[in-house]
Amino acid sequence: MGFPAAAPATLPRMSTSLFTEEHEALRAVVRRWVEREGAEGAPAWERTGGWPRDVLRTVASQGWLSTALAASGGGDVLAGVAMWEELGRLRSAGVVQDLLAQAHAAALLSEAGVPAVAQRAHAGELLVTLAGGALRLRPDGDALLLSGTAPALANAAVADTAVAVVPDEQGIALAVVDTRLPGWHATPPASPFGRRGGHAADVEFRDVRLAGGDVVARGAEGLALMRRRQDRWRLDHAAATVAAAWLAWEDAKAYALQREAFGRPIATFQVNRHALADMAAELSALRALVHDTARRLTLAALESGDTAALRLRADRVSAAVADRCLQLHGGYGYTMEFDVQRAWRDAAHLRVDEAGDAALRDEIAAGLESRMGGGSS
Amino acid sequence: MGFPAAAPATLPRMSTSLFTEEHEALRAVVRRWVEREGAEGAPAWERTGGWPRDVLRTVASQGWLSTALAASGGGDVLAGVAMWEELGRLRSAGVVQDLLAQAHAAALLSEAGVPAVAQRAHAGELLVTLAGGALRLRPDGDALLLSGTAPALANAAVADTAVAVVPDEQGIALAVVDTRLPGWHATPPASPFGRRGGHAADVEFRDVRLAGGDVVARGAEGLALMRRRQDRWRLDHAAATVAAAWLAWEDAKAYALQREAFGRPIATFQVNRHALADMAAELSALRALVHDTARRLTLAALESGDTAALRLRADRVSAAVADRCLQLHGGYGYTMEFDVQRAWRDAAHLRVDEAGDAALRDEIAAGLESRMGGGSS
Amino acid sequence: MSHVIDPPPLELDWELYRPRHDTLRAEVRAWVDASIRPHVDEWEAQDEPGFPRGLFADAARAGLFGWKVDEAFGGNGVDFLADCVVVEELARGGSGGVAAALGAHKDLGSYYIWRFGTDEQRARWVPPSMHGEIVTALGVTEPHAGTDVARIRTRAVRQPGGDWLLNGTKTFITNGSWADVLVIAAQTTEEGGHHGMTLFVVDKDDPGFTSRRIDTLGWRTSHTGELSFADVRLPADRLLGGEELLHQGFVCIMRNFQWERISMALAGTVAARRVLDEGVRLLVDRHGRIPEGWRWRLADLDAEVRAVRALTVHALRLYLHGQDAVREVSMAKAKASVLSVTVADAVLEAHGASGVTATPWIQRALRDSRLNPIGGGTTEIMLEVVGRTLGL
Amino acid sequence: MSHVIDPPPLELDWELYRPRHDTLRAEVRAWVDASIRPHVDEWEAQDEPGFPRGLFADAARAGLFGWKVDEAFGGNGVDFLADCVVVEELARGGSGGVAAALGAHKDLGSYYIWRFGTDEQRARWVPPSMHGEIVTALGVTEPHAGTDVARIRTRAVRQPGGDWLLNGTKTFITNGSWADVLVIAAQTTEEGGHHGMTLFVVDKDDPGFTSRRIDTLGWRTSHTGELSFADVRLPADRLLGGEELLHQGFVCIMRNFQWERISMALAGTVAARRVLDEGVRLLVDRHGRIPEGWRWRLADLDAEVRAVRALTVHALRLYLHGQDAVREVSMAKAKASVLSVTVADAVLEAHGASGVTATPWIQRALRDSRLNPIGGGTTEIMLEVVGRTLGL
Repeated sequence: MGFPAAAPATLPRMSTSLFTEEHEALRAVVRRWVEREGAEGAPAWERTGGWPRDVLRTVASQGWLSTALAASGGGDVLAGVAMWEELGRLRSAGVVQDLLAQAHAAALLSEAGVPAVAQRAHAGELLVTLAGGALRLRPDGDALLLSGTAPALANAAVADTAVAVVPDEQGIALAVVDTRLPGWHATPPASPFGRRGGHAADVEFRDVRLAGGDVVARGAEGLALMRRRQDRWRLDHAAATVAAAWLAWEDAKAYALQREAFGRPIATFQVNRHALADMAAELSALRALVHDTARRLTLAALESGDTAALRLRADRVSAAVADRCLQLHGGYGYTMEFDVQRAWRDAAHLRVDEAGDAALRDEIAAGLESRMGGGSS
Repeated sequence: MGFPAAAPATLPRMSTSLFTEEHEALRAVVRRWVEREGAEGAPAWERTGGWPRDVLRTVASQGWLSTALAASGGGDVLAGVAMWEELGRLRSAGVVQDLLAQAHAAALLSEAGVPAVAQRAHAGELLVTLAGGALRLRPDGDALLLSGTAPALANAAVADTAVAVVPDEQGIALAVVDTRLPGWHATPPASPFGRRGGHAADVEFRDVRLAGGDVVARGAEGLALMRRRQDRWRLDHAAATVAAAWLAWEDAKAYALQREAFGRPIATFQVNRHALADMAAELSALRALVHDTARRLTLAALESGDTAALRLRADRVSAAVADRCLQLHGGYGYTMEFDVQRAWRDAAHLRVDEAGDAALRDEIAAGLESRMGGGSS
Repeated sequence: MSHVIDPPPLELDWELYRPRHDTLRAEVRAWVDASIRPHVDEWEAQDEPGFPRGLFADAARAGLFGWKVDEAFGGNGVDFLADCVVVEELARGGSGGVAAALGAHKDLGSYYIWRFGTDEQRARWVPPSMHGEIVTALGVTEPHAGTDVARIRTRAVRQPGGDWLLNGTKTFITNGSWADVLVIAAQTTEEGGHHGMTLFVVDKDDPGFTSRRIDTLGWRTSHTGELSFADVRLPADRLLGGEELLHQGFVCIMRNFQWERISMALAGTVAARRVLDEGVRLLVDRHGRIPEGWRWRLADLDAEVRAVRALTVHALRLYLHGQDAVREVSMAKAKASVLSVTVADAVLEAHGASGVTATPWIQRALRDSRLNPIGGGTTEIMLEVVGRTLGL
Repeated sequence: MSHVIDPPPLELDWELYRPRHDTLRAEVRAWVDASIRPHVDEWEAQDEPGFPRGLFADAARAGLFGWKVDEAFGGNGVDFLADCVVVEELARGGSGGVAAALGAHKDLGSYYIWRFGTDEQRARWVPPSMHGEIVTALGVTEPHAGTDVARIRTRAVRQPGGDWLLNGTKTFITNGSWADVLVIAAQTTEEGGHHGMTLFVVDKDDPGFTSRRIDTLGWRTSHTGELSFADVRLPADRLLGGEELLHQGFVCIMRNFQWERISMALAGTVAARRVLDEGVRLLVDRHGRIPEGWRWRLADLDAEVRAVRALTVHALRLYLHGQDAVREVSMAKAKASVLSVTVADAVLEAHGASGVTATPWIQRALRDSRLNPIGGGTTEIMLEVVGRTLGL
């Protein structure tokens, strides 16, 4: 039982000039699909073993995953933002995070020059996980052995293919791994706080035997690919996360307008009114930053720290908003029957997830230092 | 022009059992004096070159400074707390911080076995500053040369005597310095943010020549004296600081009850009501912590980190309260004609003053680590 | 209200706890460590989360229930500070669900009967409650009346012959879906509101009474229930406190609020301290010391926990002295509740990815504590109460 | 209101500033760096803080004033983005007092005459304003009516013969105590309120007009004035906008609010960014890098400054597009104002003891920014406005 939103489930238009009509048309299509799947479907996936494979096929068949490609490969940063702003409303960070990983892993495969695998990933035929962690590759005769662990990888529990991200001398090696190979071990989380509808897992590679051709990028090239990909991924992540927080806000507002205490709607109490107004301001600011970052990404004008700051603030503000929205629901916010509990768990989960605020903050601080012409990095 | 407080200027009684009737009688005497001096006098000292010497003589003649002594020397922790809770209402951190320094420097002199000097300090005949900083003592024939700098010392601009706190091999040496000696240089702050009615100064010792007998404590004994003194000082500081914040709160409450906007007192707007309630809760908590810490100090039951945590929170909460109180005053809070601007400047000043939050936090964290049986210190 | 039991004011020293309380604390802690702590993960991981019903009897044998009740009625003799010890040690036990279930039984259901019931009612229901033979609950909150107690719609209408006919719905009732005996608030006048509310005792087997369990974010082992009363017929002796307390239900509820809120503040500060300590332990274990960024954050939290704890003990002291403590209790409840969430949230974050995927205890600490700023009067309501006592 | 000038909506690209604005920015920055920045400490340290009155003419020559006014009236031709550049560079200049004084002249006093005045009034007062020959101010706020504009009590009563007699008091009027020409809001009907307010032009030499300077926490070089009008007789041609705008004063004030608030948000975000950068520079200079605890704190602030800046530019964009931007402008004003204080507070703390005893610029940054959440509509009022636009 989700509390029905009183307002139409649309994000406000942010400007007349950043998105084209094609972008808005895409947004509308995605929105219709999300309204069908999101309202009823996605929350149920938490209780049914995770999102079903046909979700991936639908998303892929629309070509949506390809927005994550570089412009030269037919991708579109702004289309991606518009799309993730709608997919973020699926009411399930589990599926959203998995789809984000799929889109960006597929794009990475394209850029690393593995068109055949990439195409199947874009088509939704292969489910891909991107495996960053404490990994190493060592030669074994003609072959290579991949070993190490990588925690909390999206899609990993049921992935067909992994792209292993392995530090090498000059940068990063990327290796394509078939998960049917011996030595691949994926363990779903014993106790997931949020992302419950997803297929994340901890992965261990126990001397997985690869051929030299499975390594599709190396060194500085691999590092550059990963860095560019990380910027895009963080942008899309922020677009989706902020959209999820807006949805929680819309729900809370609708609830506060109809729930009465002491004879009047609780939305009319000034403290609640200001809380809703303040959250709207925070989310509007974040969304403006998402769009600004997107624009600068298209112009290749990003600076160090930009996407780290975006992700840090997106995750933290979203978590704070979800928490305040839960409070606005009173006792009902504490039941599993309302959506806000999931928004709260998902947002808290994302905040402490793989990225890690400490690492993000360090990246931002290094950016500040370098702007001021000093610093350690 | 201070806005007249509507409520009687009394702190609420915290319990029936911690303070004795003697303590309460002392509190009442101090309160009467503060109400005479504080309402009109103290704020004016900001514009008249700082608090006048007869303030010290009055305070000293009442024996109030002696509360800071150890119990064995006739001091009384709880009397000190009761007294500083009233002196904190002097509406001028400048004089309050100077008097705190005087009381604790005098007590330190007593404990270091310099009764003659200590007695004159307790009597208000000598104004004393306690000089901690980057100092060193080196022998020069039979004499000792004191050199180095010590920033932002209470009383230093007009002090008669300094107690220099100098690291030595086994701990700390304490040296009594007559400020008429050659080599003593005190520079009042060029631009004081708060504490404007006080006599703080940066001090430089340029090879001040001391006799061996001027060094009144050394090594582990000096360190132990300083540590014990620091706990007492922080406690009294917190008592005074929290009291100043309560006074700012009382002023803001009185203002909010009479100031109207949109046809009703601004105190009746829920956001303001909750802000005042929340501040009252924060200050009540702090005051309870002051009393709890005082009690444990009398029982010699303090643990590492206790007074650091008290001071950290007292300074931070007081600054936050002063800021919110200023906001409640609207445009009038921004004029120099209302007391809240001084409370705001003083509180911000104390927060970043000599103690330094970073050092306090580190002391607290070390305490946490040692409780958990690990850590670096 | 001659038979109503109000806690007597105590002449206390500044130090509240006595050596006997330290002894009790050690005993309760040992019981909690043996009987609750090792099982909680498993109890929560079940499809239908919950703890064995026999735990009520175990807890009774361990002496957890009787500290506000005379020995003649199965209690341990009245000692509110001993009750505080139990509250604190249950909070330290790391399961909000178990603490809530045992607490709702000892502080609400059975305690209402003890405090407001007639001697006959006490004799009938208090001893088995004290022995953990029956499970009790209190039903006040309704779907459309949370903090706003006066607006409940459940009604009891006196029938010819003296029986009452009870109709209505209750929700968020701890123990509600498996209690044997429930104290239920109902309107008993046409006008309703503050002056027309009465408390009744309902037996789970009374015809017309049904309940369902509500699935909740935290407190997952407690049986939070939605209750329905459809023409439940109650004999006259189910009117709690008898005719003397007819229409006095609101006053009774308000009288008990302070203790409930003190309990929540005590529990909140103890939980916050424990979670913070565990966070320190985790970081020291991992890194040898608290890493830099966390040093600042945890130092700030430590200072705040100290202050809020001092406020809570202060409120308790005033209350036990028999002084008006509404302001301080409401302050402590507000501050301790939010702080318990803040601390759990920070320590979850300190765990990093393993916190949100593989560390049930810290997840539970956060989920359980999240009820604190909602239950027993939201933080917003607490600030309203504080504001009122300040003349705002 | 045929002669009233409303800013025309612009068809803009996503990028707002054009190369010509970059050129202007460099020029204004150079002027600020030469004519303001080196002198501010000294200007503030005087017994009677203030800057030389000649700065208005200097600023005029540097082209700061004319960007919302036609060239025929001494302006530079209307270019709101150029005006934004001026606002931002003044904010970057590190003196809230100077920025406020120049701003109140260019955005309030003279701009009201330009925007709402008759051609005759424009011709009389706008060119000398643009040339910095006269100093202007706007007087709306009164001791008992701050944000609550409709409740002002200053009254103007039409006399036989057509003159007006003005009586009342204004306070917190930037430039008020040394302005030559002041636009003053007064009630002109018995009922007062929204529909009975009119704007008048007052000359400092009008008999019955007096002013005193108010000493303020920050903005110390601006001449903040309290104004008194005792039977000040105004000829009919002092009615701003003529008979057409009689009783329309409230609407005029509301029309100009959005631009005022956008300016404050632009200034607040620019000041926050600059102060944050200086804080980083300080720490890097002292320690070679940002020390650990500060890394977290400044990273969080950096991310917040980015977000609030993006919101502010978004609000500006909507406004310049001619769209309804009340919500976004109010959000930006609220967030940027508080953030500017938060950042200055943190960077003051980063300085340690020398910050509070010997570093005027950071002290000024904090004192000056502290007005932002109060002036131009408090943060509380901004949230009220936002709430209203959200249907709350």
